[in-house]
Amino acid sequence: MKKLFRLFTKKENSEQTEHQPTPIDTDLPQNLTYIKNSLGESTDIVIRKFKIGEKRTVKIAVVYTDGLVNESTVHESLLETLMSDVRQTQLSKQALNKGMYYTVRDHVLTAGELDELETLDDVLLHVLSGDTVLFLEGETKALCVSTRGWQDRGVEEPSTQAVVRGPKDGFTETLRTNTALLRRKIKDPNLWITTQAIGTKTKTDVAVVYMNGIANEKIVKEVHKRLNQINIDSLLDSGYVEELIQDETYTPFPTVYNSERPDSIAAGLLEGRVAIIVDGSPFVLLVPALFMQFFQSPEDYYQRSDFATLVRLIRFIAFFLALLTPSAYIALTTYHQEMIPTSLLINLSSQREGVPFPALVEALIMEVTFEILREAGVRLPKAVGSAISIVGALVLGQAAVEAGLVSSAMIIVVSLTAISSFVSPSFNFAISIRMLRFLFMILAATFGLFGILLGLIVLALHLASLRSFGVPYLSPLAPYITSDQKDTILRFPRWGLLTRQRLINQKNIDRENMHKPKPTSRSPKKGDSS
Amino acid sequence: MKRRLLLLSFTLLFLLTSLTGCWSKRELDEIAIATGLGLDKTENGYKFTVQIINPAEVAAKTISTRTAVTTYTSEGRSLFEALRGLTDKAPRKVYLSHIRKVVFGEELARDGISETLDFLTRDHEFRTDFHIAVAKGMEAHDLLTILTPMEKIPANKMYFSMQTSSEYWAPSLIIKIQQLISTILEDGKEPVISGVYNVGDIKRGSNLSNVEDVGAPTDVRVDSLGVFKGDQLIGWMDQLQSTSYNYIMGNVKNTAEYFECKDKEGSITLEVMEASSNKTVTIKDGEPHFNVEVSVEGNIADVECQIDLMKLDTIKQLEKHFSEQLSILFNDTVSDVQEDFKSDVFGFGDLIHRTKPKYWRTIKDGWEEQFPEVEVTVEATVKINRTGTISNPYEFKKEE
Amino acid sequence: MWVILYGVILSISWIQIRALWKQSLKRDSFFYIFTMGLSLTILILSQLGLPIPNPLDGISIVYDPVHSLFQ
Amino acid sequence: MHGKEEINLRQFLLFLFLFVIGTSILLSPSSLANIAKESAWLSVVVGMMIGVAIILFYLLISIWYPDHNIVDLNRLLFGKWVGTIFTLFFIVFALVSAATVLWTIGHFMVTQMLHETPQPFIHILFMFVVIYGVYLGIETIARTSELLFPYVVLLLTIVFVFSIPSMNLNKIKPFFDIGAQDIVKGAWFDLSISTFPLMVLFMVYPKLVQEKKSVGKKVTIAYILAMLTILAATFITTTVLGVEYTHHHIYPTYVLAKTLNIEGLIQRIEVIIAVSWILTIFFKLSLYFYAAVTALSQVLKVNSYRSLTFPLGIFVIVLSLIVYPSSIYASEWNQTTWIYYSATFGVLYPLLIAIATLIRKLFKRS
Repeated sequence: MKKLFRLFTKKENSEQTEHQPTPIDTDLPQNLTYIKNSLGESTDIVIRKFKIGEKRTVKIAVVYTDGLVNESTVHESLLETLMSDVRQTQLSKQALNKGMYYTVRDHVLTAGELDELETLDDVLLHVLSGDTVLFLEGETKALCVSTRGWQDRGVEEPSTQAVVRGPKDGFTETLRTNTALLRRKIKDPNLWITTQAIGTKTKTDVAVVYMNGIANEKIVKEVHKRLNQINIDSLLDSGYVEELIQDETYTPFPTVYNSERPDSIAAGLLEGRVAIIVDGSPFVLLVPALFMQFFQSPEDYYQRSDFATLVRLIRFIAFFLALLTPSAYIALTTYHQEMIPTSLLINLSSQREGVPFPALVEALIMEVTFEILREAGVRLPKAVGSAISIVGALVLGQAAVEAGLVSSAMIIVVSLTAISSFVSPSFNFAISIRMLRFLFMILAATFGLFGILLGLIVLALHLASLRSFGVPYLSPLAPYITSDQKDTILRFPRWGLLTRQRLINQKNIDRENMHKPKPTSRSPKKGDSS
Repeated sequence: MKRRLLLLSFTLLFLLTSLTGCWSKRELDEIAIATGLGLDKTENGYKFTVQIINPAEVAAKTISTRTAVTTYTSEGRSLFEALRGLTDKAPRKVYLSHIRKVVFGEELARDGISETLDFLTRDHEFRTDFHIAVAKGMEAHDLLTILTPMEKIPANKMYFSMQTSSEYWAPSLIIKIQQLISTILEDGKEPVISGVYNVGDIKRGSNLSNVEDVGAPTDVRVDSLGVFKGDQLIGWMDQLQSTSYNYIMGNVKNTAEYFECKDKEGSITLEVMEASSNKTVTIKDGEPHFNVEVSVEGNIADVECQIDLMKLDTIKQLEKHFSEQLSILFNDTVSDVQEDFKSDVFGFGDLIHRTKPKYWRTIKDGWEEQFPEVEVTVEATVKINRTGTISNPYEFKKEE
Repeated sequence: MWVILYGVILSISWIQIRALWKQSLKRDSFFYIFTMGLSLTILILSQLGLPIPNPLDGISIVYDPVHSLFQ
Repeated sequence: MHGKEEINLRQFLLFLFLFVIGTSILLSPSSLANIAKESAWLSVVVGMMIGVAIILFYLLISIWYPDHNIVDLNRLLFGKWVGTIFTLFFIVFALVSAATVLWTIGHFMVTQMLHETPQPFIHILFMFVVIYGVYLGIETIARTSELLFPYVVLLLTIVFVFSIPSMNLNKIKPFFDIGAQDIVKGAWFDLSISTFPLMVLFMVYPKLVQEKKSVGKKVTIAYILAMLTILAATFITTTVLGVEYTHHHIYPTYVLAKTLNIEGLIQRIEVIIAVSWILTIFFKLSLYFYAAVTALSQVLKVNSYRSLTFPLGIFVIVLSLIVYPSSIYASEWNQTTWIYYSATFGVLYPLLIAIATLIRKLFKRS
């Protein structure tokens, strides 16, 4: 980590020396030439020159990027106003006396967001972000009008983390849409959003969102600190940010949570977590992320609490199944046959008659085959993908058994593992289980259950050593916090969930303070007393 | 730095384990699962017989002409030597954790089994859940070669029939190794081991044709108990004695008890549902007196003589009659054991040890001689709970 | 097998010592090398089948009188 | 990156529990059945009563010196030279204990589960895990103990509960037949394995016990619960297996789990005992090792104890390979030397500290 930071600081220094901002020149053509040259005369840059004023004496140029701007805004509220409306209106002399620049700035432009720019580098940045920039002859400042408006995907149902019950909207690639989605859920002045641009080349907007007063200030500061330390040329997805700000690089476990679902992020914000939205990525990050969080789906809170608890338990079972089934099979069949009931052992051993590989190799073959199929299923076009993977699995599985390459019990083991690994509501968590599975298989093949157990101890030690933005990864299990158990493995009814997690926010613990509404009581006396 | 170091060390460790490990590994197709073990005495050591499963045959869905089990025999000066001697006969390493049945040949049992018990508990592959039996009047080797119908694995057949009969039939008894060893080790207690013997021709029994017959002419029976003194077999109890033994020891769970009708022709059979025994010892004039109370509860299962079951009086009479009959049987058994075997299989000495430790210390050394002379009274009480689904027996007219 | 183990031990030690050296913790690295050298020497000696004095025997000698006192 | 490491009282109590049941749960029943025969369980009860007094004594010392761990304490009370020698003795004690514990786990694995695997490699693998844990720090180990503790309890409960049907109280009759001398002997043996080494725990983390007012009560309860677990193990093994059979086995609790068979449903579950035992022993070994490493690093005045973890870990492996030539040597040594050796540190040394403290106070007054 330290080394990583050192790397960044070095870069920053070298960057600063070579960069000197160019001021805007009074000469309009020179400015335009500079812009043209800087952008290599790119064809999507539109430069429109014309003259305005009563006598058409003032030269003016409008620069914008085709495709990034909202054409109608540019035409209606910029070009039209400047070219025709200004002439028709009678402006007071006082206004005109100040100079054309101020007239345009204060009286003419009807756009909502207006900026003044002083350097050509800023101009370039704004033009490339979708703003429209106005140059006036003889001025050292340029006016920048926000005309951003491009084709985007629109709010759709998220493709990951699907739920049966619950909101179906998902984040999109546009930062503003995403913040708006959050604002729509939390209409509170304490929802604070700060934005900064990261990436020397991509200049990607990164927004840090948190609930002021609920989020732990230390964590907010830490997030800002880590974001400021990022110095990278490009930031194409929130995955970049995740990798750059996570506490621990060498761990298979995600210490940053990501979600496509505004409801899930909003819930996290209300718990006191900090969200990081990266422009261009529908996956919003949430920190601190704890181990238990990856077993929780937003749907848990929309279903009845007893059912949600059951489902969480099933996810736990699936976690262990996905992690340990192949290794336990290997350990039991090659080391601890005394633990298998006799009749089962006879069945297993009759299946293994004639299988040429040791159990480990057999398991590895099948697991790797499955991983290949899975990867192929993701990459193939949707129409063929599912068909090919199903056929591949069936044919390969069936044929492999019939050809005597693997035993049929192994097929069951592999399929059980595969299915279990998809139960986790979080995709990136499932990946870590899949990786660890292979290590456990090797351990099982060398030391049997002893190896598996030692592997589990190492895993537990590793998990216990992790922290996510200062919060121990395994909390509230270790360190154990009794009051937080209500929403960890169990999901208490909503009336039991009136406090926030201890370690994430230390100050503002109580969520709400109210009594459970009771059905109108039949005997008025009782009702009065409560 | 720290991270990278740990990462490296664990990669290397994995490398280490994967390159070098697998010492204790046994693939399933490299082991021969043994289910039965027979131990016999030979002139200069032991004969070691294992019954090995042929998994493909046991799990097979089609009928084949090969047997589901195979037996291998080897001889050696010690049991472990004999076991290792098997390796040049059996194609795979014999795996002993799934043994269901260990059978001692009668000759070996008479000579003493303690040396074999050491091997059976010292070797880590043996578990403790197998049944122990003595092949009555034959070699264990012969017994293990008999093929049985229904259950493809003969050792399993013995295991399961013993399991069921110990629950539903008084004479049989399950003995496990831990029980056996504790009994031999502890003072004032001698073990019994159930006997296994064959009916029908042994030669025929080892042929597949035996199980192709509906009646399976050769089969294995499990209903008798061998009496031990120390670790040596000294004799066999017959079926009645075995039953009484189990009653006195409180081993009976559920059985059938046959009684002659009093004053009338025919019989009544009692389905015993619960039986318990309570042993007490009193010391009079420095001599121990044992009193055993056996209480039996049951239902009437089968009435073959004409009595009026609907009268409370009849039931009471029956209870009294049964109690007397059983008491006589039990007392006879105890005195028979005292006379014939002189072996304290009932654990009377142990009873003194547990309840009167000080007195025990004084008689401990002479207990063996004292046992045949001690006074034992067994008292049985029978209680009838129900009379089955019909009340009085049908009065069918019998054609003379 | 043992060769691989030595390889693992030595490579881990190499990384750790280098790290300590870089942080200029000379005292640490000296004791590191010392204890590791000691451990490895004993390990190699015991591998070669040389009789290593068992510390427990030494402790036993000290406590034997105590034991006989209580007996 | 790592400041002063601290663990909370709950974690300390877990350590105490795991430390007490660590080796004893599998080893004690056998030796106790040998020493105290039918009254083995009584020995544990007696041991528990003495043990409560002993740990309260440890607690008292750590309340006297909340900011001093064993190295500081030695230096403070006995001066630089004598103190350092005492500390070195302590380090040797911790290292030897760690090595014997490691040997025990290796021997158990080799005799019961991995028959053909060379024992050194089991030591190496296990010790590498311990080194990793100690390297990550005591906080991490504490959190891990919180994570794994429920499993230890669950697994032990399963074995104990399912053994109840096969218990036969007659097997531990006659009660009180054995002389008081043998019961005390058994109690002493039990204490030497479970309680005296606890001194290590109290001496390394004296700070913890300051945390709350009811600390004495909590520590006592945790200790009694741990001893009750050992009592349960001893009681159940002797009542199920019988005294003779118990003492003829090296690991009777494992044999107990082997004999379990509930209607064919729950059977072949001895691995449960192995798992819970390996887990508890992992913590016991880690704590011994941590104590040794931190004490040594303090004596040598090195920058961080982490730099010594790996070489000292290798040293423990080497030591574990030579400490016990055989299991007979082990049980012999445990019964003739260890009981005095651990008592030296568990009883004599705390007494010495108490006396030194009193003398100091007297001097200060005058």
